[in-house]
Amino acid sequence: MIDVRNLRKSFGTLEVLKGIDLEVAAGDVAVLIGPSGCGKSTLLRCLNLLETPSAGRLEIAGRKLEFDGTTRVPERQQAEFRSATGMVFQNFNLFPHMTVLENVMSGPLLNGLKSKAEAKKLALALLDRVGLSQKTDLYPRQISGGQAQRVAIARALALEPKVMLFDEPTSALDPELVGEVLEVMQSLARDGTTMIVVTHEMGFAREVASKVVFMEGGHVLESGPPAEVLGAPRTERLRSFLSKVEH
Amino acid sequence: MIDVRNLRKSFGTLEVLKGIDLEVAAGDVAVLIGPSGCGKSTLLRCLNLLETPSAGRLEIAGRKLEFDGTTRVPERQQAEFRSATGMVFQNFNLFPHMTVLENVMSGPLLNGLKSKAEAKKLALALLDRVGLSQKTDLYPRQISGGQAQRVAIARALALEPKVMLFDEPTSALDPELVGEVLEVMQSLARDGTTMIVVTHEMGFAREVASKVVFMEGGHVLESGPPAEVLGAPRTERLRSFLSKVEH
Amino acid sequence: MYEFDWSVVMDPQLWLSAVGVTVAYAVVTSIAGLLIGVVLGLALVSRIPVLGWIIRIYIHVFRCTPLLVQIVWFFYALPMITGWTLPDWFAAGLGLTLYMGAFSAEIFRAGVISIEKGQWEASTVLGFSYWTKMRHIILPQATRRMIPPIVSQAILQLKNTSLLSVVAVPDIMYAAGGLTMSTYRPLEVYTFAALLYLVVLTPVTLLANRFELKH
Amino acid sequence: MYEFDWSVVMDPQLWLSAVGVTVAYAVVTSIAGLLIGVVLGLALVSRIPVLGWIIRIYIHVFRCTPLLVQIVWFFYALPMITGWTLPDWFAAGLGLTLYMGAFSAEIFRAGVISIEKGQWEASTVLGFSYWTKMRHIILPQATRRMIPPIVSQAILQLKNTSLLSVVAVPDIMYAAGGLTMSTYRPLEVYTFAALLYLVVLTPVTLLANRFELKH
Amino acid sequence: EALWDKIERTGEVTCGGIHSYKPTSFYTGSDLVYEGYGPNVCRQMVADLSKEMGKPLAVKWHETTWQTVVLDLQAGRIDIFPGMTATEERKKALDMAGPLYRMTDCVIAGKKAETKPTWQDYNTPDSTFAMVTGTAQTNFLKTDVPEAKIMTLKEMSESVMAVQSGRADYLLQELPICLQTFSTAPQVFSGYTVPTPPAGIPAAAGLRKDGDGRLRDFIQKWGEEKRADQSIAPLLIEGFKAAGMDTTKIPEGIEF
Ligand SMILES: Nc1ncnc2c1ncn2[C@@H]1O[C@H](COP(=O)(O)OP(=O)(O)OP(=O)(O)O)[C@@H](O)[C@H]1O
Ligand SMILES: Nc1ncnc2c1ncn2[C@@H]1O[C@H](COP(=O)(O)OP(=O)(O)OP(=O)(O)O)[C@@H](O)[C@H]1O
Ligand SMILES: [Mg+2]
Ligand SMILES: [Mg+2]
Repeated sequence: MIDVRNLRKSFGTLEVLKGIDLEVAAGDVAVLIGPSGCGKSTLLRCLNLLETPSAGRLEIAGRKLEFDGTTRVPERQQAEFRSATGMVFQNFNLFPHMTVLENVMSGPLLNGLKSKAEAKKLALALLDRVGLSQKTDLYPRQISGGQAQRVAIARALALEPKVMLFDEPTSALDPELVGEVLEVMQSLARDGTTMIVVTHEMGFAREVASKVVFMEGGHVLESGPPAEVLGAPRTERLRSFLSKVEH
Repeated sequence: MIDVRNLRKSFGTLEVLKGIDLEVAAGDVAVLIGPSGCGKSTLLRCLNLLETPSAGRLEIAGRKLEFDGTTRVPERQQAEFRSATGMVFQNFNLFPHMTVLENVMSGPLLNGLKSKAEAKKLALALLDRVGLSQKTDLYPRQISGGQAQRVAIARALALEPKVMLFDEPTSALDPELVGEVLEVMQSLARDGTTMIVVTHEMGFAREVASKVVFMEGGHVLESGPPAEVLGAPRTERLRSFLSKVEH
Repeated sequence: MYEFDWSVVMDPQLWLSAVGVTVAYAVVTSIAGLLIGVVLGLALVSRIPVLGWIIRIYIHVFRCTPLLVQIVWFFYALPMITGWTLPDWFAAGLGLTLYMGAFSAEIFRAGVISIEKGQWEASTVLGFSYWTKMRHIILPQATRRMIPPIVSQAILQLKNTSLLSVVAVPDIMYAAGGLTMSTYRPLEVYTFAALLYLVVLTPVTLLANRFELKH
Repeated sequence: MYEFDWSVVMDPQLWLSAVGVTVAYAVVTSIAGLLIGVVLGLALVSRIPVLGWIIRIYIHVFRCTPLLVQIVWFFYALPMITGWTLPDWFAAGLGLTLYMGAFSAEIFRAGVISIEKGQWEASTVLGFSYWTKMRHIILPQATRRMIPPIVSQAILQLKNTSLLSVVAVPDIMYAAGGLTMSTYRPLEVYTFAALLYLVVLTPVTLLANRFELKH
Repeated sequence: EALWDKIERTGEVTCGGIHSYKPTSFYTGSDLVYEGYGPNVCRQMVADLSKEMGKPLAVKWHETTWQTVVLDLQAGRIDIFPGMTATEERKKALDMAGPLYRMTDCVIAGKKAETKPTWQDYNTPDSTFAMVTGTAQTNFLKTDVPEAKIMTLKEMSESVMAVQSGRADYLLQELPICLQTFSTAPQVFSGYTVPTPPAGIPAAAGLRKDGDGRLRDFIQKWGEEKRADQSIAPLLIEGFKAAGMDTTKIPEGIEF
């Protein structure tokens, strides 16, 4: 489903990704962990072209792109490539001037993919799935963070992406609200959605991930099944990281 | 050391604290837990008069204040009462235009309590204690969140308060950086500093607290030694809260 | 000691029509200027290479030269150079309009770039085209933030309308000048004129303040 | 077709002194106005009850009436009413100063309240007195944010200096008026005057832009 | 296109009117639209031009201000404006035809100053004159009353305020303006005089430079004839009367 080869990304003279290789099969849940600044967000943003990689190859759901530092992908092709992925941000980024329902409808509707009635039907189904069928007419400021994040997930799902990308989806939430979002993500995983998740929730990684990837300084240091990577870290760096994160 | 009796606080018509009783003995570490919006921050802010309580009695380190809804404590008396407590905020609130050293010196110096040389000596000692003697000349934007929070702790300690108040001191930090701040707090506890800590770090509560206080809807629902409160919650509400926070 | 004689300003007919002219010019040139501002602001935000520079120069020139000279230019210089005479009312308003346009392009640009990066990214990720983003996501949010600076600018615009009196547009200051010459009571006349501006502008500012408080 | 004759503006002596007068008035009244703004802004922020209202009314009146009338008031009306004649240069600058004062009080207030609540609370908790907070914590941070709006206002102030020509202060527009009357070449003269404003203001705006970018 | 040809083609002449500047020019809105001696002179010129051309000509009015009348002429919004002072410098920018008439200068004194009989009496640093930018009287003061201080302002109303507020002592104006001013606002001034020896500046008509000059030459000749037989005087006096002035107040022996 996803195949990343030797992906590099520099900001000016700062090389943030130093040749990343990553494979994620359809239906897999890959959890990305690593210290702050190691490039997790940058990697995720490269996958949907929010950042243009400096070098390397990307393949997602059969669409391929190759980069050599001068590549400029035309707008249309970018949009097409992007349509394979849905992304959920740390800060939800709901549209504050739209209701919950309008937020979820916005993707299919504003892209002209569905009629208003169809988009509404789909949105209502998705909101039901994330447990928010009661909140459709509220505005983002009227709901809790956990609910907002679930709306953001529904909004991304409305475009029926092949892969869902999550960038620390629970780290802006009150601890009591984290559970409800993780639960929704777990149910997506059960339904076979391919996902890449950046998170510090080790419980989620252990229970849900089919693959854990540990990044450090722009490299992938370790990757494999959670039992292996988390249970028996091979590098000192990962051992110390895990001990810190789990206090 | 701290004695709170029947403390109430309303914002307009919204009563946030509905009669809080709380006793903390010298050298004790009290951990406040409870769902978002239950009034934890408000209680802490009442203790140093950032909010003026609507009713009740406060006693900290021998200084007493009584409130009846019309009480206006004169500026001078407020400052005096406040000098018994030091506070550390979630967002550090370091002064961005001062170096780390200047931040720590600011309390004694700007209040005219110490000469520049004395203030500097004290600040250097405190920075050493929180493990930052290498960072004295950096500005807040140049250090990590964990370091910033340790500076904030040193800054509060520079006024030699009787009680330290912490309002979610680690919740704005990257998970990897939480540990270093908790460690500093633990060392303060070992040295016998009286502290009240609002936190979601259950590990810290279990290991360091001498008392855990569970608040809900403006009331104290349960309080006692951590083993009792966390190990054998009496109310259904606390049980469900703990299960959510610990996923 | 000067003895005031306020009877000289008691000419409701004169003032009413002067206030009408002032307000009409202010409103029309503000709206027209805003439209120009929207277009130029959008062009600035979208970073079209050469056009961006031209617009920046336009904004700079109109912000940094006296409005009076701009008015004189459009009223007199344009027809002299091009031999192409605009209707008086239009030529008179053109300078004011372009002046407002320059300032509101800036306000507009600032409003758009003040929208959090997250909103742009969220809409990019949803695959919206540039214009869909602008129209449905960014502009609805930016507009609310632009209202206070736009109102301030419109207030200045109303006061600037007084410069039109040099090209014989019978606004409040023109009426005041005329009345001064026929009564030799400049103090009473100008003070009363200032009062009229105050009366017109006070409700506008109160409304604007209320708007600002909401945010 | 009109034939331009630019030789009429070739009077470096005249323009140099006019630019000097313009810049001097702009700088001095801007600085004096800023000082007033600081004091009033501080008073506004500290919410002194009656004073607050008086200051708000002052700001409102000076923002919502034409600067021209304000200048006329201090130059002509004050002596007529009080029989008490201020020195010419002082009376001429007073209106401009108070005008700048009104606008900068607002800018100042906005700058102070834009500082995060956390900074206020952190300094309260450290037991700082009101003035210690202001002087050592809030003002150093607020000042940096106030620079861009202050510069914009100073630019407007420089252009507004042109109104001083009504009280015979020999600024750029006054020089332009005189030269126009002796040569009957208003187009060349006013265009050249606009150019002078542009030349004076361009470096100022470039500097201001650079400052803004840093934030 | 030459002014002459344009007028012949359109059958219209645009005169400039000033809204409120009694008795020189003021708006009435009646059939005549503008009254005062300036409009009177313009109307008469058009009437005589019509005879010369042998076809009827209509007068059209365009409102202008002292600050922009030059621009209005140059931009072609006005064809003829009588009442400007010709200088060599100005003739480079506008065509000037005249002199058409001459107005004697007078001095109005503010409340705190007193009138004096001769120009020499005013020639001290204690006299401050409030003048309007670029008027010929200002030049007269500079050359003939060099000791006096001059405060130059943009408009007449500002000069009046300067005297009212005591920032200046005197106004130097054309006689009719003195009369008008004094009768409109007697409380402001202590009096007026025509200082000796009488001085005055001849007024010309301004026209756009059209590189042709037929119209200018016509007005030049028109002015010479009218002045020679003083048949210009009734046009001026009628203007004074229309402004409500008491023409008997005009001192004896004043020529135009
Ligand atoms: N637009 C940008 N311009 C310049 N540098 C950038 C940019 N975005 C990210 N960086 C830098 O790239 C590095 C990696 O950033 P990234 O956000 O990918 O880290 P991360 O692993 O997601 O960290 P965190 O856990 O803190 O979110 C950091 O040093 C960051 O400062
Ligand atoms: N200044 C204020 N004005 C009005 N309401 C306030 C104010 N401060 C707090 N509140 C309200 O008081 C209630 C308690 O707030 P408080 O911040 O004490 O909760 P908390 O327990 O600290 O929650 P959290 O875990 O989210 O920090 C909330 O409903 C909040 O909206
Ligand atoms: Mg990240
Ligand atoms: Mg809180």
